[in-house]
Amino acid sequence: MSAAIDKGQTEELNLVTAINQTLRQELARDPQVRVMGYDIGPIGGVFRATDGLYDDFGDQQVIDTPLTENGLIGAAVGMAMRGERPVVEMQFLGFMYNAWGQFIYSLANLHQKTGGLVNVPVTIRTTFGGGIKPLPFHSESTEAYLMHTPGIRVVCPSTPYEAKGLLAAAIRCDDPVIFMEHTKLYRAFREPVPTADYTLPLDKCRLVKPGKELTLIAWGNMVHVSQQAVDELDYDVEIIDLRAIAPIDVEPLLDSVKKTGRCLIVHEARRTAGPGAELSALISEYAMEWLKAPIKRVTAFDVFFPDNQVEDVYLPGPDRVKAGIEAVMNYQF
Amino acid sequence: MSAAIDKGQTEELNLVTAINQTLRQELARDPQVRVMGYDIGPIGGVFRATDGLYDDFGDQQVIDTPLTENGLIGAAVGMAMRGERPVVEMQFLGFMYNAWGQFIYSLANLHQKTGGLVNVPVTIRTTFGGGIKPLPFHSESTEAYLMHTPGIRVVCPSTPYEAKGLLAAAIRCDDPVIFMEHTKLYRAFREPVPTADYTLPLDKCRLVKPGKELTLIAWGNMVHVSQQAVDELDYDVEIIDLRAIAPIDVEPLLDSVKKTGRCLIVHEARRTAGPGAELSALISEYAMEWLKAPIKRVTAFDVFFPDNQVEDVYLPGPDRVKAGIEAVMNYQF
Amino acid sequence: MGKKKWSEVRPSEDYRRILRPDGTLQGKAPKVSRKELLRWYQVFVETRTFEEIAVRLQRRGVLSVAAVSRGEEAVGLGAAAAMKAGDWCFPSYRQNSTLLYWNAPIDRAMAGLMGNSPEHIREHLPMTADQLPAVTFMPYAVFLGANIPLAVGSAMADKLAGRDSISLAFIGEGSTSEGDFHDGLSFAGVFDSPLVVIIQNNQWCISMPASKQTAAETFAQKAVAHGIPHERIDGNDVFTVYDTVKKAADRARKGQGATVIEAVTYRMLDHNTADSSAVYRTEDEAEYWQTLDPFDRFEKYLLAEKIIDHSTRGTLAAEAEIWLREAIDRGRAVPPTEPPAMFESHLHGEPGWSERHQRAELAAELAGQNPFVDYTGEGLQ
Amino acid sequence: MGKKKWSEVRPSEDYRRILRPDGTLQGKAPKVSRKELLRWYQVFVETRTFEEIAVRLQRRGVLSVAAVSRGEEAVGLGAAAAMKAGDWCFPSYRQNSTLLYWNAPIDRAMAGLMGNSPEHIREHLPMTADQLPAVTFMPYAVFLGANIPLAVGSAMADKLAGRDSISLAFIGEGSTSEGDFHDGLSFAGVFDSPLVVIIQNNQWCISMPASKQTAAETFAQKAVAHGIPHERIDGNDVFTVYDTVKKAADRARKGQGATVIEAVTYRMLDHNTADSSAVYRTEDEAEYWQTLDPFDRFEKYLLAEKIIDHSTRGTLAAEAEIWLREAIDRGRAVPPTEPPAMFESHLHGEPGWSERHQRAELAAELAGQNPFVDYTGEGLQ
Ligand SMILES: Cc1ncc(C[n+]2csc(CCOP(=O)(O)OP(=O)(O)O)c2C)c(N)n1
Ligand SMILES: Cc1ncc(C[n+]2csc(CCOP(=O)(O)OP(=O)(O)O)c2C)c(N)n1
Ligand SMILES: [Mg+2]
Ligand SMILES: [Mg+2]
Repeated sequence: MSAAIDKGQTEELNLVTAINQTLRQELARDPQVRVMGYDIGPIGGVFRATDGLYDDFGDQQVIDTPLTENGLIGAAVGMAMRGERPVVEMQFLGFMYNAWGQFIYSLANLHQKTGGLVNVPVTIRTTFGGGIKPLPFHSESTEAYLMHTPGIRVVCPSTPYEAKGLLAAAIRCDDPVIFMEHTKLYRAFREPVPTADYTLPLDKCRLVKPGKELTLIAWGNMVHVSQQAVDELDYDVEIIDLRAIAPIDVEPLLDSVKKTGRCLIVHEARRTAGPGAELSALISEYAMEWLKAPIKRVTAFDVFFPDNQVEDVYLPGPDRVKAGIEAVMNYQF
Repeated sequence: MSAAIDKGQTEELNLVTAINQTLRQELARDPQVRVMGYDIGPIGGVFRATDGLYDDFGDQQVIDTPLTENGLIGAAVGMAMRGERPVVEMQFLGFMYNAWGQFIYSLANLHQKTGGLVNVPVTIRTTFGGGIKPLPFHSESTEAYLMHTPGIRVVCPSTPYEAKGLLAAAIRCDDPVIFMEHTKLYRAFREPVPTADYTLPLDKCRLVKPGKELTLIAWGNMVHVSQQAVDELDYDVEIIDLRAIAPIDVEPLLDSVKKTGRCLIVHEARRTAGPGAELSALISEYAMEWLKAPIKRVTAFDVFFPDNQVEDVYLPGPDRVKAGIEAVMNYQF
Repeated sequence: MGKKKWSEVRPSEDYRRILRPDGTLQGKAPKVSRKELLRWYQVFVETRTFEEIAVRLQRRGVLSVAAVSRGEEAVGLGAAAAMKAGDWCFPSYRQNSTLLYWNAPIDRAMAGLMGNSPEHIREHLPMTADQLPAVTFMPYAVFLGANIPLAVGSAMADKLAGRDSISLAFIGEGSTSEGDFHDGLSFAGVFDSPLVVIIQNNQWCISMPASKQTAAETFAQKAVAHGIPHERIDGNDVFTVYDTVKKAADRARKGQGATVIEAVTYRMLDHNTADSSAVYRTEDEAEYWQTLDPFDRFEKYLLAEKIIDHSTRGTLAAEAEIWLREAIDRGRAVPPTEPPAMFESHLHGEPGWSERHQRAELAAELAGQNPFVDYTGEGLQ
Repeated sequence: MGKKKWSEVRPSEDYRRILRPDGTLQGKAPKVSRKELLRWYQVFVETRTFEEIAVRLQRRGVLSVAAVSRGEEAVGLGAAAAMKAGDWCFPSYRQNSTLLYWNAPIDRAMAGLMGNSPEHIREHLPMTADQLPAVTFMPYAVFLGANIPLAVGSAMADKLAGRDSISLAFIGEGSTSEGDFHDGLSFAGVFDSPLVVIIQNNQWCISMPASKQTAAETFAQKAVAHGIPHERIDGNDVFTVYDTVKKAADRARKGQGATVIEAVTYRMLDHNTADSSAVYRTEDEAEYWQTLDPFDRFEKYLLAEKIIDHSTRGTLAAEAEIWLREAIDRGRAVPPTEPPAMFESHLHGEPGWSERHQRAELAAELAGQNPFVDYTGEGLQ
């Protein structure tokens, strides 16, 4: 797990402005960084993450493209293969399904298929997660599909500070990185973010809050939901922000559970064959002797993301997390 | 779990001829059954599963289509929506990635999106699994992607008898069903298969062999690999053929593990976020008190399906399964 | 890259047109009764009225987002009038005029826009079979382009069954870049499917101008890739839309296969209520397109033909306001969907263990109980 | 449905052709030195020799499957000759002639066909940088059509960097039905990418005849959908292939964008060694196409021009047999890839816990130990 660093000169940014600033710094740092996607030019992205970049860096570095997600990923990989460093905006994770061909065959597999001769330093920034009540397929949390795919890194920042450091690291990384931005966190809060550029490790989880009685693993907005739940209860819960969704930073998770003896996994994704399945299976396999209770998964349900009116009950909220904590804490073998 | 039935008049069929016969019977039974895909007409499929059907049923019921998997699934759903009963041949599971858009948005989601007004009785027959050393992406076992998708059923026959009954049931089912045919099993062996048509439940696992000391869960070719391993050891292993990959038939799995106290999961898929993750997580959560050892997953490794020369070591074989059984049997808390 | 600004590359007006922007005819008006023309006018008025209400409701927070079709109504309307009972329609989301023409239930639509589940809406706003629109409307394609392969499959089914109905799909010009568009048309060409695809080219794909969407001179010519006849028409001329779609539909009904029609029009307002187009487009465009407004020219024609007079619009708008408000109020009065509805309509038959278990978890949670107390798999069923 | 049999719809010969099937010129031969023509002839011979050896090796079980290009060699050859050092090539799997023209290492290719990992092959068959072909070849597209968006991205990179090299992709006519083809060409059109796409129309897509693949009259016209210039040529005439690709490449190098070329040819043999085409096609086809053979006509021309004599073929074939066998033997002599190779080249940097753990599991298994004895996560590292 990575520790906090001295932040030097900072400014208060929310998550989307932190991303905007990072893109700006990376575009300036390396002329081969190419921000690309549809609606990322003059409009600055539907969430304004690329605001102003087109004006400042021009259409050779900020490239508005036709509306084909599959073409977008394929072309980005083709560019990356030839030395460019594309940063793709995939408007919503749910739109990546029709790019699944290029996602698997080109993005994830090309480096391996060429025996390492070809690098694919593509970053795919994509939004995910529920809470803003938009249209169907705009709230997907299907990172489990990504986790089961070799050859890629998947990271998810839960704060503006994390977002800046992880995005810079993703762009500079020679692997394809899927960078998951939670729409509800874009403008949820601000925090001090260093003005200078910095990177954070792409393969490490993050200790949010130490604790002795239960290990709670979450990412994205669920870190905040969980924190609220923990604050409202009287247990000594260790909260870990998974951060590196793939590959998973396994040791700190095992170490934490070996210490606390209990584990709760909280995610927005559907449960069956979801991300929590792997975490639970791993921890049960390698830390069962230490477990004082079975691992519980606090998740959304195994259905398509539902209509707006029931969205709040579909997603895990603080109450559901509290129930999970209570259940695990009160379990007796 | 379903029990064996009296088979009446039978004939010796291998898995691919059992499928051929079933398609034939279903085409004759219901004129709205439409077998469709590329290379399924005069050539009878690259594995000859549709051999002779084009000649006997004509091009209105056996429809050769252009080479676009995404168009194929979309068109099949559009036909199903209007009362037809398409049976799509997807040459290899690996080719379904570029149909992922229509797979999710139309096949899996349309029934739900229309509030149940529209049915999608499409069967997608697809090959999967390793062992015949073909080309890359022709040996995929990415059923985990399917398991995490609501709105579909996924089944996998491990014998000719199973294949016939499950395929007939899939075709007659009003849900979309992905029917996974293991290429290595196509001609691996014959068994007596009833000549009359019959169906088997799509939502039940199958007891292959009862046992008291360990529950082994497998499907497809891994059922046979596991059986061989069990035969070569002296433990009383209960083998369960998962058969219904999604939704999973959970109770018999839990009951079995509660009886045996030990569990081993064997699959060809990659391990991380693979099908075994869900099985392990479920069983740990609901049967931990009965577990005498942590659950182990005997699987392929977390890499793209490798080049032919290392394929045999990549896939679980009887030795790896035996090691898994030994490990779990010898574990002491 | 190096491409001209949209306003420098105005779409060519070299397309099929019958009704001039000034309301005079440059070709032969299609044979349509005066009564039917009045109905068209009414739908125009209803569409504008409905969309104005929708935007107001969105501003007041009743709807989370609303997409409107101002300036594009003639496309959906002309096509609607060319359809027949029994046809299937696969809209994008800019065809309120099509829905209104076929009397699609606005109350239900409103309840849907408010995030109710379809089953719940049907329960609270029941309709007998003969109250349903005679053309079947599929849910619009949230996933752009995904409706095209579906429409093709639907058309293939009609042909296999020997029915003479057609499937008609709308797609935005931007969405024709999606592979789904071509995947579907490949099939439609090979199987001579009774299909009409209308590319509603409103010049913009959110912030992306049509000129940056493709290097093709027209969107219609994309059909050439699939050997499908195509036509490019003035989408702001309801006569041309009607006439062209009607001919394509007739061809399709006669087994002569699919047609692709590019209807050239303009998105006068923002992409939707979450957008602000002033960021990416200039006012000169709006001025140019204002002169091509589909409603104005049709109104001028009807006035000249004395099918309406200067009071008709006001009268119809007032009527529309009333019945639309009533329908919308009925939709808004639908009580909120209950959470368990999320489990509906995923699979047929007996729910399996996971669904039963998760339903029970949700029920426990809603009852204020702890849903996670089952450690045997038998506690919650 | 109701479509004619292929043999009833022979492809129109209304295409660009320079060299007639009888070896005489019907247009102007491209300016190519006699030495270069002899080199082309040599590659023809090498390609046939190589493919005959490959099929024999497959029959003997050395290779699991082999795809050949008999009858189609002129497409890959003419295109190869039109490329320049520094260009990038994205083959399908029917361009052995392209590889041979550019001296791609046959020993490595053979080791690859035998299922060795690329890293392992490079280790056992080392080459200095200047021994590598001057055109970079990407692995062929197992996933049909997937090479097109990649080639487009590669071309976009050349243009952004101001390089004058091009990207050239081959795709089978059947594979142009895949959405990837259009997804890529959308980009290529909009960004004026220095790209040449050659549709190698060999009339068959395994068992699917070209006439059932699309309703388009030609595959070339698919480019119309993307505003990209296109041409349809006699793919069995190496002069036309060379000349057309050369012009397209020159245009691309000058910043004038992409071109799509349909090269009409014929797959004389089975799809691959796992196929038996007698099941689905008739002999009259083969007879017709035999008269159009690309090698025969080129040979006749060279004989007439006295660039070769009647002994040249035998001499070249004997030479080819020798060096190809040597190369193939070097490839076959590569020791089998070790299992841990499967973990290579997935991600850069320090392997994470799962990779370390799984590598250790595999090592334990190979050492005859039980890989599943770790129950703490610390046992295998
Ligand atoms: C597959 C997919 N990609 C992206 C989006 C996001 N999106 C919604 S509407 C829209 C613009 C579509 O433009 P166009 O097709 O021209 O239709 P218009 O809105 O102009 O009617 C975009 C990009 C989506 N809904 N689905
Ligand atoms: C996405 C995908 N779908 C299907 C296949 C199986 N397949 C391999 S080759 C082939 C035929 C391709 O025909 P064509 O594009 O005409 O090329 P040709 O073999 O004739 O050179 C098919 C269907 C594949 N490899 N990838
Ligand atoms: Mg548009
Ligand atoms: Mg072909």
